[in-house]
Amino acid sequence: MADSVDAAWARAWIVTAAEVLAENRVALITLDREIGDGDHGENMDRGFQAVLEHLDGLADDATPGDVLKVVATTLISTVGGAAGPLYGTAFLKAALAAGSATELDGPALVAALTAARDGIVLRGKAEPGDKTMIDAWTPAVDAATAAVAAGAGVHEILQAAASAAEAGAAATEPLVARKGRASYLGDRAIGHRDPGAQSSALLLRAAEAAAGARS
Amino acid sequence: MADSVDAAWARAWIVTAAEVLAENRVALITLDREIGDGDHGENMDRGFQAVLEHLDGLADDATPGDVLKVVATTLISTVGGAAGPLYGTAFLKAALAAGSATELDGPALVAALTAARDGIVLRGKAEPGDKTMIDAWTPAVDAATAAVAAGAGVHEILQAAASAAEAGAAATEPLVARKGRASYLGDRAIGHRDPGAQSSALLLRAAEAAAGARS
Amino acid sequence: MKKLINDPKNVVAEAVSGFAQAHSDIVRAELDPVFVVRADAPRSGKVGIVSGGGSGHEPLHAGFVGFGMLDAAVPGPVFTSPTPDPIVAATKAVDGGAGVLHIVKNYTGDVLNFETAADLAGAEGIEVVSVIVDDDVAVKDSLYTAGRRGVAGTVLVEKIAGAAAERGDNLAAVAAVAATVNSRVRTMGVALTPCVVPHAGEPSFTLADDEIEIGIGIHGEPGRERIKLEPADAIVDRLLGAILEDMPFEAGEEALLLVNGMGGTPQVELYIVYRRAAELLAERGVKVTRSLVGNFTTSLEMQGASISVLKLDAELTELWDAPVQTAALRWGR
Amino acid sequence: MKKLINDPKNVVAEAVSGFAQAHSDIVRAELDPVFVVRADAPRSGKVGIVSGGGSGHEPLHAGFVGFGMLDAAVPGPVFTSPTPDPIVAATKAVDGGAGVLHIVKNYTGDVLNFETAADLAGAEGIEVVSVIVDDDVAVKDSLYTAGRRGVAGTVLVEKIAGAAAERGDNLAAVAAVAATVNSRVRTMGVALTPCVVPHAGEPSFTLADDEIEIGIGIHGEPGRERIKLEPADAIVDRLLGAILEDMPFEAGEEALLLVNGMGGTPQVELYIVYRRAAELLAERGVKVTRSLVGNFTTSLEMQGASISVLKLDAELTELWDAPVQTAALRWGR
Ligand SMILES: Nc1ncnc2c1ncn2[C@@H]1O[C@H](COP(=O)(O)OP(=O)(O)O)[C@@H](O)[C@H]1O
Ligand SMILES: Nc1ncnc2c1ncn2[C@@H]1O[C@H](COP(=O)(O)OP(=O)(O)O)[C@@H](O)[C@H]1O
Ligand SMILES: [Mg+2]
Ligand SMILES: [Mg+2]
Ligand SMILES: [Mg+2]
Ligand SMILES: [Mg+2]
Repeated sequence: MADSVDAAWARAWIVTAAEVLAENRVALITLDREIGDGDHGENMDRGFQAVLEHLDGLADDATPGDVLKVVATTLISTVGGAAGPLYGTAFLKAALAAGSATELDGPALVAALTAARDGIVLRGKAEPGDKTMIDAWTPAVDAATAAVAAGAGVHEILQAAASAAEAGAAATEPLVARKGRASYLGDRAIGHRDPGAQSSALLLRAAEAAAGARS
Repeated sequence: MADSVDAAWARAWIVTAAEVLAENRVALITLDREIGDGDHGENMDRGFQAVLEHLDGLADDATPGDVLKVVATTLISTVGGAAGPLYGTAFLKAALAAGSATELDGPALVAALTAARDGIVLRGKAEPGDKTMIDAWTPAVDAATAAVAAGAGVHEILQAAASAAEAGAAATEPLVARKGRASYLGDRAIGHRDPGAQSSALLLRAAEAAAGARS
Repeated sequence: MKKLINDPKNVVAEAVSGFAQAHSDIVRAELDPVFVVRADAPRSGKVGIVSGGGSGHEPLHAGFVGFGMLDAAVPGPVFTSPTPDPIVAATKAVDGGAGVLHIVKNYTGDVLNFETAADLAGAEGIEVVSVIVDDDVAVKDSLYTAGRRGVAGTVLVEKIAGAAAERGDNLAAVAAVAATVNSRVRTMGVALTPCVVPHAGEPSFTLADDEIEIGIGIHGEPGRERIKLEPADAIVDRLLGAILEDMPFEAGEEALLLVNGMGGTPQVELYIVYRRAAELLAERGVKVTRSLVGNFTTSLEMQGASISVLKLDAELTELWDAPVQTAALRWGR
Repeated sequence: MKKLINDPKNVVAEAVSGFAQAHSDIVRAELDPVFVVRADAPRSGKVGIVSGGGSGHEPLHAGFVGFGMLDAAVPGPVFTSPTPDPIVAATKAVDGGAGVLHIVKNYTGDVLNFETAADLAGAEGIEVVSVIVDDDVAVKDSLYTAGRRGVAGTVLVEKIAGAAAERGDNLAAVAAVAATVNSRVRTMGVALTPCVVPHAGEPSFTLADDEIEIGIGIHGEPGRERIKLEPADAIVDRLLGAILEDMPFEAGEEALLLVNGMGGTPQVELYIVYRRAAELLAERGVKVTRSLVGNFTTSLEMQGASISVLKLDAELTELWDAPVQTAALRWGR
């Protein structure tokens, strides 16, 4: 078994993500209504439906980086809000990290995930514990880094990342927010999960599922 | 027993009426909310509270006609809406009918009630069955006329008038309205009592009570 | 009931006093009895125009006092016509010797109280003419009702009559213009939610979550017909259908289209209504040459809207375009 | 959810198209990507001004496009910042060679999307300067938050910067005026009821019958503090107290007082709020020389209001008084 992910995986990831986000549209809206403005599910669903259309336009020999770049530009031009530029930058940086490789092995995959996380920090200036999507991404990147160091394969790496992201999203619940709209709430944000951390966990679980389906 | 009503009765009537209307403020608002605009109880209460203040200013030797005239001008200048000019005209015409007499016997009392009803018709052009205050006043005047013809005294006359007005108000319930706001409702006014007919019945019952207390 | 008010009894007095302070360049307020009058009243030689009615329909009428529109407005208690006294006082305050026009919405209370006031002002030597506005096509058969109600079309009557008075028309001419506008404007409204009168404290009626009232008036009174919620375009088709049935247009005729919010309707919804109404009029060959969209004749916080169509001609268009400077309508100065 | 809409997905597109038709003398709309632009754009040699943000705050921003104010407005989906594409397109459409000012409310999404758009427009050779508006004193400690929000004070920034651009100031000067206004205006709001975002279909939060939210933003997000309903005067004292604590006045200083409705508030209530606010400012020795009362920066059908105070000087007053001709604000022409 080739221990790498390729363009087919990238496409499968995005198709799965679009499905999962459509299913979770209302759940994400509800989370965002509680501590934000109630549009996160709508924004993500609109964005990924648009990505699906643009994927069709990609050449057959598109690389994983090409796929990620289309995702980036489409999200930037269709999501809006805070999440649009943040996820857009994340996918753009991941695409740049992936470069023109046709396959990404474990280290390359972890480098792409790390670049994505760093892109979000670059734009949004959030730190871990600020109750944002970073609280899903940073544990995910840490877990992926540890997994690759332990010699794990790509599916295992993505499994570790997704599980860490899910735990990270759940761990935002007791936090007070210091970035984004929830920060206006002070203590009243306590007890609510951050919608962006939750959508990040869903995205990373979709990445894992796409790799699992292939292997 | 002098079979007539005097200025003391007129004052007692108005004081009682003010009390009764204050007690029925919410009930009249509710009736008016159902088929009108929900202000009738407020309007009547505001008007009669103002009348109470103006009564104090009357000379000790004021006639029943003087009392009714003060009621008329105060209602005109404080009630507003449809009921203000209609009740104002009613009391004004009654005052004119009472003239400068210090006492009103049975026939004079009936003449005053008739003048009041005619005043309302003159201004509002309503016919019996139009679902307005006329549906309380016309049976009241008819009953009073019959009572005086049968030789009844003033208390009995007012008793007959009040009971007929109450029956008349109740009888507005099945009607479709042809005057006032309730007329916009068409069939949807059916099943609701006309607020103005109800306040008219309350007013006439107060007149009876004021006469009863004296005799 | 949740409202930004103090004592419900003081709602009108406090609002009028705030209004007069906020717009002291245009109006001043008298508080006993309550009315709002142009800061420069009376204007010698100009026909004065007075309107009024229950409060709760703001900006109607006080928001339309100023150059080129009303000379005074008489606000009654919420949803209750004012008594004759303040109407007489306002009439005197604006009389510049050329007589005074009363613009009265067709409600029994308004008609009776303005009637008495006109008599009293007449007795004091002021010539008063009254024009009754009854633009609401929701009231179908005026033989068996108090007649059609005066609703949002009143704003158009006040603007155009105001322009005629401002250019120096005499009382008969100003009244004639007002009557012409009234004869050429039709309105029909819809409510999505009721409103709460401060002194009543409870909603004027109740509507289920999927119900709307077609043919609503402006006093929180129930409408003519209760139906299930429909898409905006279908509702507009109903409202405009009733208007055009009552006042047919020939292809090429010109119209002013007014989409009026009832007070609690987001502006996006008013423009969605406008869009469909304009589309439908275009389909019928009607040329919409003037437009007005916003909250002009409201029912407190009611959600809903009304559509008014005024059949224009060159004269009415010119008067519509004439400068106006009021708190709620302003252009040309 | 009861709204006068068709498909929730088309709310913004339909409303923008209705808006542009109703005000075709002032604006035109582009629909792909969506933005609203002055009918006479670009104006050669004039600094262009673009603002935008999520929809649902109407008349902000499209209602302020026109002579003496904005050159273009970019409405995103309801309560969601627009993406960079339409911002870039609007920026190009208004560039008359003198550069373009972006007026951006301080929300993460608005800031990030306008940032990207400014970069992209800059790459195409258009000089863009951005001014961030953050007038909301409800957000207390900006060290631990995304910073103060841009709320109703935005209208004042747009009007005054627009006047500076209209008189021919260069880009740096127009940006400096905008920044000055932002530094001198403070706002604080209250909500009595939540609002319902069309695509969400449910209220943004719930309030008991006797509860209000103090320090509300304009996106249906909960406020800072939930308290029991109080009389209007007491609420005004809270709101204005927070403003004056943050921006003290010396006796004799002049102010513009803006009472802004959140969309579903009856006008009488806004004037009751105005009355008390003006009274309190007078007690503090502040001279209210300019006023604005109405729905200018809304949250759909939310009931509530915000108070803004702008510390005026001769220069700002002159720019405020300069002619403006937009759908929602108009005087002097
Ligand atoms: N500065 C930031 N850094 C990282 N993530 C952020 C930041 N601000 C907001 N977010 C994320 O964005 C999410 C909200 O996205 P969304 O609801 O789509 O946008 P908006 O807040 O503009 O409505 C939050 O839940 C949070 O995870
Ligand atoms: N034309 C009329 N003739 C007689 N009574 C009328 C007429 N119009 C209305 N009324 C009476 O007035 C009552 C309503 O009074 P009120 O609620 O105070 O005034 P408004 O209808 O102006 O709100 C109705 O219930 C009816 O009895
Ligand atoms: Mg959001
Ligand atoms: Mg009534
Ligand atoms: Mg009434
Ligand atoms: Mg948003």
